[in-house]
Amino acid sequence: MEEVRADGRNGQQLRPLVCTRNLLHRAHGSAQWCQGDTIVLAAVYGPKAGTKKGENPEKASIEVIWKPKTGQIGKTEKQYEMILRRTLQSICILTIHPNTTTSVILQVVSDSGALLPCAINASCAALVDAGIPLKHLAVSVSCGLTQNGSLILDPSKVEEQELQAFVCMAFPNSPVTVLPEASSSKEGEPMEHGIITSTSYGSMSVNDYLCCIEYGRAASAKISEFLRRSLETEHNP
Amino acid sequence: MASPASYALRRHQQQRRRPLQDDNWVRSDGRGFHQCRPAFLRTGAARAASGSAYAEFGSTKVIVSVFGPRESKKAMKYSGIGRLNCNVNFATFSTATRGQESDHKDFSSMLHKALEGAVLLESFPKTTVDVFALVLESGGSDLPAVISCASLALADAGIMMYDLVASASVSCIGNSLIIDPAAEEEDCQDGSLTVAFMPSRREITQLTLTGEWSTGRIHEATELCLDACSKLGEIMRTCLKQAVSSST
Amino acid sequence: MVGLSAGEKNFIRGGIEQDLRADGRQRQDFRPILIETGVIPQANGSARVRFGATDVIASVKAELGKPNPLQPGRGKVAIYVDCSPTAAPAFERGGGEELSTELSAALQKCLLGGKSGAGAGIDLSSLMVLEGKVCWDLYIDGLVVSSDGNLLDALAAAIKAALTNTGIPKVDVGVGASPDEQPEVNISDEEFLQFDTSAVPVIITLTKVGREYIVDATSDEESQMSSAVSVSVNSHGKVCGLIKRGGAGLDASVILDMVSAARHVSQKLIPLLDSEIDAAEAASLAGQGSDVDP
Amino acid sequence: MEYVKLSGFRLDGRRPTEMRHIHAEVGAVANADGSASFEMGNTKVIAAVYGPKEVENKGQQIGNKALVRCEYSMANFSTGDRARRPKGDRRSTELSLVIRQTMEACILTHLMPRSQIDIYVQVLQADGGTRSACINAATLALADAGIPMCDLVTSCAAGYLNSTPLLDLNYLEDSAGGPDVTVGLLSKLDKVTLLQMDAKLPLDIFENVMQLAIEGCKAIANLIRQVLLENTKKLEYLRGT
Amino acid sequence: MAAVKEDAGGRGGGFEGEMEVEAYRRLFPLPYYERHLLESVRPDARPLSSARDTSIAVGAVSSADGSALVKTGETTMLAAIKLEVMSPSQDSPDEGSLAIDFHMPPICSPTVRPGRPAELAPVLSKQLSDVISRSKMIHLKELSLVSGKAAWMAYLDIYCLNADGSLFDVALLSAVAALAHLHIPLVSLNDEGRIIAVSGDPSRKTTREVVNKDKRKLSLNSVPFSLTCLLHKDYILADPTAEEESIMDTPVTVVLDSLDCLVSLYKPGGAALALTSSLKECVSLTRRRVQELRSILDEALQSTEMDED
Repeated sequence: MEEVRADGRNGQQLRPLVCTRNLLHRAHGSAQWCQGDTIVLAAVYGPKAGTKKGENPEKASIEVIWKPKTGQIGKTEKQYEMILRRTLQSICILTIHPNTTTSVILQVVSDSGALLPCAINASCAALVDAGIPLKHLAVSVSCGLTQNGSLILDPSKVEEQELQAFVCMAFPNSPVTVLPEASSSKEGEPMEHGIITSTSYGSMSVNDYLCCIEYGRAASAKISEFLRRSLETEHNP
Repeated sequence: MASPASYALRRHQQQRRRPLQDDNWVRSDGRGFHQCRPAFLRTGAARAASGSAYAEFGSTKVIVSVFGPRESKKAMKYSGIGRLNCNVNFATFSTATRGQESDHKDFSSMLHKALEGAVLLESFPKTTVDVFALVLESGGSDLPAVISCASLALADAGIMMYDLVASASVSCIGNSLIIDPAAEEEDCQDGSLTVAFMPSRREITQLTLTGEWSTGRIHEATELCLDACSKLGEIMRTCLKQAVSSST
Repeated sequence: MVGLSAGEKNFIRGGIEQDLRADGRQRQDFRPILIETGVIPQANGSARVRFGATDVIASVKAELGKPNPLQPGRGKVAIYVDCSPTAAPAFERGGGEELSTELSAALQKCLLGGKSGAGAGIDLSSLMVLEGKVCWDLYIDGLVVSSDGNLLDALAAAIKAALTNTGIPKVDVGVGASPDEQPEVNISDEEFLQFDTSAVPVIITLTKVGREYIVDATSDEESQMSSAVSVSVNSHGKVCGLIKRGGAGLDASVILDMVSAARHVSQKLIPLLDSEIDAAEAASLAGQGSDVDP
Repeated sequence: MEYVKLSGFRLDGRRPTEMRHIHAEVGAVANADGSASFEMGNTKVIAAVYGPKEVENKGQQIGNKALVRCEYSMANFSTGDRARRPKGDRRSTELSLVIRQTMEACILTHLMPRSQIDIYVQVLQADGGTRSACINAATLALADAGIPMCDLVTSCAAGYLNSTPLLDLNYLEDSAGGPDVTVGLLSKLDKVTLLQMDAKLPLDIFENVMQLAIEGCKAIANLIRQVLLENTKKLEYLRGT
Repeated sequence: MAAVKEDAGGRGGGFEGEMEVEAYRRLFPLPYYERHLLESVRPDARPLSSARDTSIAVGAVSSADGSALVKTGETTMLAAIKLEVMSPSQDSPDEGSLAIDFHMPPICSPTVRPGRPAELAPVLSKQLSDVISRSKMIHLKELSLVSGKAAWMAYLDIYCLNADGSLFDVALLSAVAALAHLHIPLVSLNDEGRIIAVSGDPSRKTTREVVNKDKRKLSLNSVPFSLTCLLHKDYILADPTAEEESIMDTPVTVVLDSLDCLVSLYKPGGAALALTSSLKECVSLTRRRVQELRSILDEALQSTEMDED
């Protein structure tokens, strides 16, 4: 399985991660997430009073606005907005600020693969930066199945085009908890193994998919460790 | 997604104008000049709505949903009587050529005018009843089909009306008046007359006419339409009765 | 819309019943009609028509285009109406859109005849330059500057006047071009073809208030209507289009009655409009002349 | 291209500091509270004023002064090439804003708290200088509506082509791409309320051009005053006093 | 069904117990559902793991080249394909093109109003075109007419006529059925290089050569079918209705093709986390559903073919 990829990584290696927070001064929280050459900037405004018509006023509402690097908003961007909104809704504690709206604005700075995972990570960091109450963090990673059947993590844009199938997933962070192990697990699977979000394209066998999830889970532990460290350091400058 | 420029096939030999001197030409579907296409009506086509109806007149197929009475849009000012909001859309595949469906912008306001005289707007003050129509297949006489179907949907939704509204149109081709024209007949018509009619009250709620007509011809065509509307009204009534008897 | 008190409403209804309307007119009287032609020099033809406080402008622009392949021998005409917010604050920010489409559709129905082109007020075959290749596209734009009821009739009159005022440049088609190529055309700067507008119908809207119907209703009167019927009549007394404009249902006999009333009114209105248009044309020609003089 | 001929005349036969023929009239729209039409050569605009009246959208109400709103629209036939223009494109939004700000500066808004004044300008024909024409028409319409103002604001444009400052550019001169200075002036107070220029111009020349535009504004102010005076006299006569 | 309701509503006691079932359902939707789930039944009397009845009618729109009307429970979708001719792109001179659009007209749901398109429509549109293109169900080469000159541009429009949950599943099924029903007209090339239709009448000799004699139907390989499940606590509800979707908000959509390959697994967020065990459960539910849908589709296609013969 071990093969060297175009950029010198092996199958389970991620691209270098950089997370910077609090870049924007007008926003209530902001973060920039770089994963290799993919850079996404997220800004959080709110919670502002009131929800849109049709939303449940007993809960906080989250609104996501996706700004592509160039051009107009199309169907892809709308889909990203929807996935992000639902993902963020699931990690926020919506009952704390009922009848408010929190806006998350994402600006794609550069796209070289794994755009959606990058955006999920960036917006999660920005939510922390804005002090929005969260149940847990969400860490996201992508995994691809190459034509010759091997799995690669965090494919770059060039690799993405060659893939047979492609999975993008988000997990809760690995908890550092004082509670006994049992409370957060279910049927022998710890809570952080649960998938918040998964999208996949291209045909593959179910087993391949489950392997992707395994790979992703392992990588997400690393990313969540990275995210935690970067959040801690910047909180005590 | 930039779709490349494409063109539609020309399917049927475009039916050019028929010899008009000859009054004995036969309609393409073999009907008599004063014979309507068979109508198929059914209520409750879309359960998500307060009321709905589906209508099929030959190859013309429309579906209408009625929502409300419900809260008016915020921008609307206070109104002591209810509002009737009509909207007609065409499916992209409804017409012979894709992209032709947009030349029916005024259908929404025509539908509104045909219905507003029949609906008791004062029975739902401050609120809006939305009537949304989608033409699935445009096979001629679309507007009359939409109007008749919409009034059926309103009845299905339990909106108070003075009477059902049945609608029919007549095309004038050469010297002949033909009722309930199909699409290709509409394409070569010299004039047309569309009537929306409340059969029990015997009142016309909407009447439009294009082309050059003498008063006598108008009279003749109107009679033809009214007759067709009365018959259609009967069919609509039976359809409603059936819906009620089958549900209980 | 102006809010009317119960007393005012009564006054308007009562006046109409007694054949003496609020402004002193009888039921079948028009307001004074003012016509000015050539108001938009950049257009091929234009006119401004005032019915009392109702004020509309129509302009005609002609552009060379390609005929519809299904009707190779004819030019194309498009009618658009725009409601300026100057006429009513309700028209701002696209608020007049609905009314605009309604008026445009009504004018198209009344002026352009049936789908086959029979009974059209504008002779489309006269717009043809070279069959199947080149034709004139007429863009008729209406603009409502001030609105005090009866917009449709005023717009139709303005379009008739603007068409009379229209000069279409004479076109020479270059010969010898192969059949598939678009031929070269030469548009003359000096020679213009005048339009024959004798067939262009007028529109008469009969507004039903109470049991009576009136012509040329003001917006106050329109607010009291139960329904209205717009009839387009040409100089031969033939009906070229009819639209019932909303409101309550009417008996078929009432509508036919209104049609004959409209035809009756048209016998007075058409000559009146024609003479007003001729006078306006003469005045605009004289105006042009005086500009050159000094 | 030669915009000023050797003989010193411009393309349309005017001298460099000559304005186009101006015609102004009060009362172009019968139903409005105040209205006016203003023509500068081939440029022709109508303005209508509605108000002061109750604020329609309560959220916009201002407690201590009047809310002034403005919408600029162009007729389909206003330019040489016929185009169906969408409502609220960038250019008309910008112009609406410029006109609104200019008029707001001269209306005594503090006299009419919690009320709203709508100004609508409609361009019938555009041949350069629509911005100025709209402001002039709006001023007349406001005066006709009897809205209290500190002064009449008038506007005029000037440009600089072929090393000559030119007053009141027409469309041809405007589209030459040279500098175009639009000035809005409160003539009695001698205060500039609007100044727009979109090109590079040496400072000393700019002053000359601006001065020219100001002179133009003053001339228009005189004319507008005359029109208003005549209109008032007419009204007085009609009242029979 | 009525008995179940009585039972569920009646056992609460106190304030809730005295309420009418319908009022209880509206005021406390979640407890109402949870009580049903305890009994392993849903308010519409379905067991948790079964989907609603599905019917397919192909050829519903005569003005289109291929069409299908699909109903699953109350959710109704109408898909139709119109073929137009285009010149293929430089990069792929012998490939046609398929453009998929999903519409939610205002008639389908009280939440959609004219002028304001539904939020969901573009998202589903994207999802459908992704799934259909990635599943390689269609060979775009089959849509070619004259290499480098002309190819079919297939416009597949799917209209939602009534939205009552599991929109993606029904939309995909209707798209697949419409593609299976697609009849490609006989065409030939005329002198001007344009494609023209050839009348199907064999008695009339055509002077021109028919370009696509043996390409009248698309050969569909690996047809994708999908099932949406809701995750709620430990329960998995297959084929949810709109009401269920609004109360329990964690959908998982599994798309499997006829070769049992996973084409897409789509879980956009949601309150519940999906554990591997529940994913496996969803996949096996989908497998069962795929068998059902395949036979329903085959039946529908066969019956129309018999009609046409």
